[in-house]
Amino acid sequence: MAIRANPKLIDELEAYGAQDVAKCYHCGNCSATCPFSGGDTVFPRRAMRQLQMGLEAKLDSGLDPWLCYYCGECSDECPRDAEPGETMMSLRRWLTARYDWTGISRLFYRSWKAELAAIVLVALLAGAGFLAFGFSRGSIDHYDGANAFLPSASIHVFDWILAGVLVFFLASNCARMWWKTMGKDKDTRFAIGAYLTRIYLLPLHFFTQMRFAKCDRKRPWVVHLVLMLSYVTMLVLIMFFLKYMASGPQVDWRVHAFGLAAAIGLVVTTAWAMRGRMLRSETQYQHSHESDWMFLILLLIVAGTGVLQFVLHRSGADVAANVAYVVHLMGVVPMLALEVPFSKWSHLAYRPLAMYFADVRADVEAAKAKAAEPLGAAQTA
Amino acid sequence: MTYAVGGSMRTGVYLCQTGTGDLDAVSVHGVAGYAGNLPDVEVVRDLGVLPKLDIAHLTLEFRREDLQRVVIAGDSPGFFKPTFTRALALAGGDPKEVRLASFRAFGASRGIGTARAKGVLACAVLGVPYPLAAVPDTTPVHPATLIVGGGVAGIQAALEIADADKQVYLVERTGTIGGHMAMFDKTFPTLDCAACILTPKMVAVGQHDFIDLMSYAEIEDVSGRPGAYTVKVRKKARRVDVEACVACHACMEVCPVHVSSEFDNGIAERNAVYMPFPQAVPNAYLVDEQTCTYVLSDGKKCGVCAKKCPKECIDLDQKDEIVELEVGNIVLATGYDVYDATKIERYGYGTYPNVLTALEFERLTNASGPTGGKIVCKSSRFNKRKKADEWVFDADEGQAPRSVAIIHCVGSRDARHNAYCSRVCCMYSLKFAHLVKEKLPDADCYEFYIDMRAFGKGYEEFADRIKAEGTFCVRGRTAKVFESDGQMMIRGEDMVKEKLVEFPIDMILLAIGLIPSRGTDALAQMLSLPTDEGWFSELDYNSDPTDTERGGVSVAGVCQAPKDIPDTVAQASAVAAGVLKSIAIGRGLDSRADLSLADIEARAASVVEAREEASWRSERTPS
Amino acid sequence: MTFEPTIVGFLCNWCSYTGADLAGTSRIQYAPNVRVIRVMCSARIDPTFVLKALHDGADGVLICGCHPGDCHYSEGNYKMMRRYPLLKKLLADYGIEEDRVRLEWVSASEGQRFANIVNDMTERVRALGPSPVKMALARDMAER
Amino acid sequence: MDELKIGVYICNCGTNIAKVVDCDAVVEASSSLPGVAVAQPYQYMCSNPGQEMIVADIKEHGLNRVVVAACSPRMHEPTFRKALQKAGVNPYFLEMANIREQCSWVHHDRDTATEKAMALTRAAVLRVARHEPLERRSVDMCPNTLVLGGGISGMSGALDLADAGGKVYIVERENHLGGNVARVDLTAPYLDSAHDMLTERITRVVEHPNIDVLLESEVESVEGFVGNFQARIRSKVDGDVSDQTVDVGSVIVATGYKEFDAGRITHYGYGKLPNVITSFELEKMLRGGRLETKEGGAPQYVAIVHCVGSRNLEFHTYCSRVCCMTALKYAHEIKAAVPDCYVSDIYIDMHAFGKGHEDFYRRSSEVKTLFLMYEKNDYPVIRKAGPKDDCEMLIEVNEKLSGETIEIPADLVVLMVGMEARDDAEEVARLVNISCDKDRWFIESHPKLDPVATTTDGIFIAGACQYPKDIPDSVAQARAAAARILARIARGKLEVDAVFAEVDEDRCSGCRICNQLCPYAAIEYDGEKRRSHVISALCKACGACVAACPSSAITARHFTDAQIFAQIEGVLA
Repeated sequence: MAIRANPKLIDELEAYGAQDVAKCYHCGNCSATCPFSGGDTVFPRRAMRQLQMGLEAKLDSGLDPWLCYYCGECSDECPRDAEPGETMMSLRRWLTARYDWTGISRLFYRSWKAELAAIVLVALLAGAGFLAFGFSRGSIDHYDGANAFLPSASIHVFDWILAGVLVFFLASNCARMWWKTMGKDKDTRFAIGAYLTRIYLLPLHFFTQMRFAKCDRKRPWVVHLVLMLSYVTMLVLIMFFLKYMASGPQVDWRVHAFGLAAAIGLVVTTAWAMRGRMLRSETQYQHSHESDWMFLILLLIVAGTGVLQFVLHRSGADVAANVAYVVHLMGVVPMLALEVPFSKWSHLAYRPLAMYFADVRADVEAAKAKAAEPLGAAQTA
Repeated sequence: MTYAVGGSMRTGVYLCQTGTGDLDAVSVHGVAGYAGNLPDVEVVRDLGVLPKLDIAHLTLEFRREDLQRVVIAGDSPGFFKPTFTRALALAGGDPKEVRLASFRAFGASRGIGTARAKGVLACAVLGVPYPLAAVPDTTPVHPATLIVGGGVAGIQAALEIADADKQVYLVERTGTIGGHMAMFDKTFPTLDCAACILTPKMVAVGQHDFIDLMSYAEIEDVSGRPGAYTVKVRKKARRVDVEACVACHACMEVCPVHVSSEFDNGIAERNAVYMPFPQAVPNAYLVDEQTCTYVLSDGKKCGVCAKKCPKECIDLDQKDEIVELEVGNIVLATGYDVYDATKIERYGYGTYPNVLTALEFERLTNASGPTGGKIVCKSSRFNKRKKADEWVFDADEGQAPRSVAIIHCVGSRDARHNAYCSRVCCMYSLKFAHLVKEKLPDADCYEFYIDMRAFGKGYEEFADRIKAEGTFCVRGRTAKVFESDGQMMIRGEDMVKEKLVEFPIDMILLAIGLIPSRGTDALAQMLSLPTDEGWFSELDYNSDPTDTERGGVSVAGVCQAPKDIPDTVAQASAVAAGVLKSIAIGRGLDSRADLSLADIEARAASVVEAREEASWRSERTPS
Repeated sequence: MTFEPTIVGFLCNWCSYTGADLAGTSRIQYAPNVRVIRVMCSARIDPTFVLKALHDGADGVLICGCHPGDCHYSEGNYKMMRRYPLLKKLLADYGIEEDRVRLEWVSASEGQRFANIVNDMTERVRALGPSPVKMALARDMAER
Repeated sequence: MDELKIGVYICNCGTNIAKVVDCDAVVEASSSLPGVAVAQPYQYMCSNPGQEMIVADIKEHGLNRVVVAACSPRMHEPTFRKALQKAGVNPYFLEMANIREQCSWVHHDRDTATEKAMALTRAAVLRVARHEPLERRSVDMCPNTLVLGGGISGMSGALDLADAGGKVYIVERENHLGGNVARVDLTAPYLDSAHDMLTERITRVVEHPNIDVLLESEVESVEGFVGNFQARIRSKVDGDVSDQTVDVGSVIVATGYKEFDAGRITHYGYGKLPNVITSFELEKMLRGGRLETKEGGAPQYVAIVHCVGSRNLEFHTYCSRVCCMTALKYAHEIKAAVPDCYVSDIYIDMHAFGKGHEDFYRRSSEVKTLFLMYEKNDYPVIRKAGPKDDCEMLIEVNEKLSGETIEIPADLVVLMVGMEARDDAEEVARLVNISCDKDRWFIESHPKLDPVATTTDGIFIAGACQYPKDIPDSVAQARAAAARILARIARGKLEVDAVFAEVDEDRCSGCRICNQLCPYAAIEYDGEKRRSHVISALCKACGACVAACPSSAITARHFTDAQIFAQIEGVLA
């Protein structure tokens, strides 16, 4: 059955950053350069081709874009400057929008103004909320203690509520992702067993990003890994050990050791990435979608204010510390409520999932092929 | 076609640039200003680079201004024409009255840019084709002709002209004529041996009464004007008397120096005193001053060859001499060099011994090559002189490759190397595949290609035949050559099978692209000729593919753009037409660059007058 | 050891001889039994050439010219065409088998065709065995 | 006549001959033949040293006959004749044995091939013994030229010749000059105006004092021989017929091509589906500024199909060379005319090989042309779209670069029709005595050595009548033909072959059979003497008369009975 091509899709993808895909004339350099492609996975050219021809269904159910970490080698080798790396990046954005049932991420990716507006709005609301909450029951002069302005206990509760919201959206989108990429596949059925045997891959990919390590270029992997680990560490600290962090006066190094390390990790890597994007120092930094900037700036603000409020608090300037804290939260809230489920950050969930799915699929299809073999032999005989 | 006879046409001039090429060559602003003062021009708009044109808006404007003729002016205005044609048609005008003023087409390059552009625009506004107006005056022509380059193009042009009993000076940089074609084994698609086709022509040149063959010589300087050029030629010291030498090899046998042979593209060695190849014309030895011990030591060492020569025709102290030639026409046939494969690391040329360039393989497979045409892999051997191991071709020791891969478009069709297509590689790659299959029937042969450009007479059929012979044509130019435990591996994508292929390979041939030969720029400077992508620019892409901006200077063969042998030969003969024509009437055209804007305006005007007198002509021209 | 016939081929210069050359440039392999003699046009081929060839020991004679209508001399091949049946009749009277003498049209672009014709003819003549003329002459020799 | 001294030279041709034929054995065998004084092998006889060797031997051993066993005489006979001449021996004392094209290249069994080579060489030796010295005659070269076809090639050739002072007659069947280019608006890859280029050419041609343009005219016949042709031209200018005969020294055939009839490919539905059009129809639309479907709206989807009638088994195996670039041109033009239109380009291989072509290809990708690759002979299929589709038609392609079977929407389908030899190609070929290949393109005398000349001296071919070509290549070829003619005009005289027939009047019975036979009316009957005689200048040496003469009074110089008998003995001995 012939698949209907949609010449218009390529225009739609432009908004997501795929500016040069039309230039590709399919020499195959990119696939042959990429360490991930091999055997039947022709990568990234196949995705490029599907995009050129607008094979929406294929792209929609495909995992390829997630399997790329954007080391940039393909783009460097491309004889026509068709930017395969950036195209994969754009496809990831597009897929994120497709997975998201609310339509928010579609909106964000297509209009940075909307995204910015939403972030500012949520930030202001959060700010106002926390100020109101603080003044209603505490004093701005106290960072912690009995009448702390923002007592960690309450913030902790709030964090969990926020996390609940976040998980709800992210999980529902992940479910949609599963349905598109695995669930609705009629030709291949995936038994629970198949999923279970490979389940260990999920955390493995998540924490080690071992696949990225396979790229010939190591630096992007290191930066990405440090950033991700610091981020996760920080998340864990906030979700589980918040009270040990805020409470003073003595420093509880069991947590703060991690806290500081993570903070430094975040600030340094974010700064590095921003510098890179400003100077276009590396291939993967050549093209920056607005959402990339939004992500970095927000991250920098959050990390920065996080450190700041800690320093101020420890140096006894509680008022300033509280102000910094409020600003910090004004960053945290939109970050967790908007960025993580609907924008760039969602990839921390999609990518490991995709790799996990890909491996499950590989297993099942391999098994299928094996099963088919004797039959095939019989036919030829 | 209909022209405005008498009555004026309300004309609009729209300046649109595509932004390709050199934007600073023409001051668009200046041209716009000039356009305003041209007759009948009512509207002048500078729409800038790659404007987003709105047809509806244009239509309205055409209506409002009631324009009957629209002139699009720019570097390549044709790219916007359909938009304007549609708009003018919608506005109820005559779509034929959309005219182009193409700055690029008529050579508005740096320096003369703006003035030229104005002239082109003036003609377009008057509805006069620029070449019809911009006809330079004629000047007396000296009957002798200089041809630079002794490849097949130079040889063909020389013979065409000399066969009309007109004096030709053929200047060749190397020790023999024949150029690259002489190195080839077979020629596609007929597979007749290059030597069989070329050697008779070379012999004819060598014997011709009207051809003064100056081999091992270079152009030093060109002065004078079209029709009367004075050319300084440096006759490099050959150090062997061409007339006396009988090519007896005696000198070569005693020469202690061994260097890699240019003619064999480095896969074989020659001595410091050598003959490029057995059928060389002139069939005489020469001494390579770069490597000759005697020359390098200022006569202190060696010099045995001179003593050994039975005819005593070697003079190792011979000095270069400068000769001056008076010529009327100059034909450039300087040909090409090949792209430097080491610039593309991923193919491992220079790293892996059995990655060869096309020219190296031509010599390897050639009956007169180092292995007598036997296709073998390089084998390692200890070089006593260099005291080091080296990889060499050895007909006896060398293993026959079990598999050969040919990689297309090496250095061509690539933004990082040469953006252009080198035109000949697809076909010679197919030829290689045939030669491999013919000599090693059991060897696997792969072609990694992007587009199989088999466009000439009998080429498509040739391509089919090669596929039928069992060569695997893999759609997808490969990306990587590497080594895994001692075995060379190739990795590429087979798009039709939709899979990555990675397999061991014994020999890899790089279908290397063509680049302008060394010294092309210098020559262009000397003659103040424009070039594009390094190749000499022809006067008019379509209607004048062999003449140039400079009167009396024409281009033949690959130095104008990559070409295969049939096209080169045809073009070389075409050049002769221009030359013979000018000699026949004793006058030739001056340089177009010498025409002032005023001249062009005047000539364009007179063309219009002539046309109005003779409007009967219109029915003879297409409508 | 199988009998290897010797066949004399008369080829016109413009089509058939060029066609035979094309077979060469295209490296099309065929039986080595035909010895080609070039004439300007098939019209030049005098029946006596054929008789002479048979008399001198040819086991077969192949005549090739341009396809009807393609003749470089506009109609030379038609002349051969008209001459041929008479020649065949004469040969038949001499008791020379049908397949020993053959007229074919081969154009300048038909290298493959030429090769096929040569192979086919060689096969047939081989099947026929040595030419009766040759045998007869041999016998005469023996008797004397 | 002093005693025979034959020199026999066996060429190895590198290994071309030596690898199959035991050249030394051939030398051995031939050295014992009657009259052979020298027999030698050599690497490349055609090379300078090879020829020098012959010259030296002639001087040294006083050779008076030479046999060269090497490649086909069609390749090097002139070369070696020159060598003999150089050594002061009549060039017709040469005979070549074709042991490459007709031996080493077509056999691989060394023994039989060697045996055959020996036989052929022997035949040559016996033949050359009976050669006679012949003198080439030189005839006047008429400076006028006849050009068949008033297209870009014809006009370009004509202008060079006319500028040089020669008279040129351009015979054009249509009522205007310009040929197929006149149907084109812009030229790839720079989108320059074809119209302006043509106007320039036409104006110069029409205004040229040395050019006679004969519109609505056809050449009825071309008599005579190189340097001295008489062409009868019939003009039918609006109804009234007028004949004239012109004397010309050379003829340039530049009759061009005709477009492939798209109707022949049934499954493209040309002629049935209203919005399937040919490239030339699109060209018209674009020129008129009206790019519309038959329904009158601007198309949203346009599909361009390459290689229509080219590169397939069914119609033409060859590539039409210009269609790819023209298709890219259309992609640009359509985008410019209808900016929000989606163009897909369905191709096999993108032949963007010329100057500026690849860059043009890149640009058309940049304007988002969707390129789809299909396999040769696996045609895309065009069908009417369903009611709920947003397009007129759907094209099904087995797309190679994705491995998928794709359906492309299209409101307008443009068929890139290939080039085809004109219907009257064979007629024209017969008119001027040249030959056509399997596709009815005119055959050049050699694709590399001599791409403009033909097998008939004085007749040249230029442009797309030889094989599909773009404008620059056509112009180059036309000027190349002009060059060849100019060289001859400059010389004023030219040599014609010494090979022709002669009547021995003593033996001629005056039966006049030969008179009717000669296709060139070269044999005249002398009523008084009641004898026939040959006008050597008109004789093209076919030998028809020789074979037909009942009293064998006619001899074909260089193809005498004696010589051919000798050859027969040679191959059979």
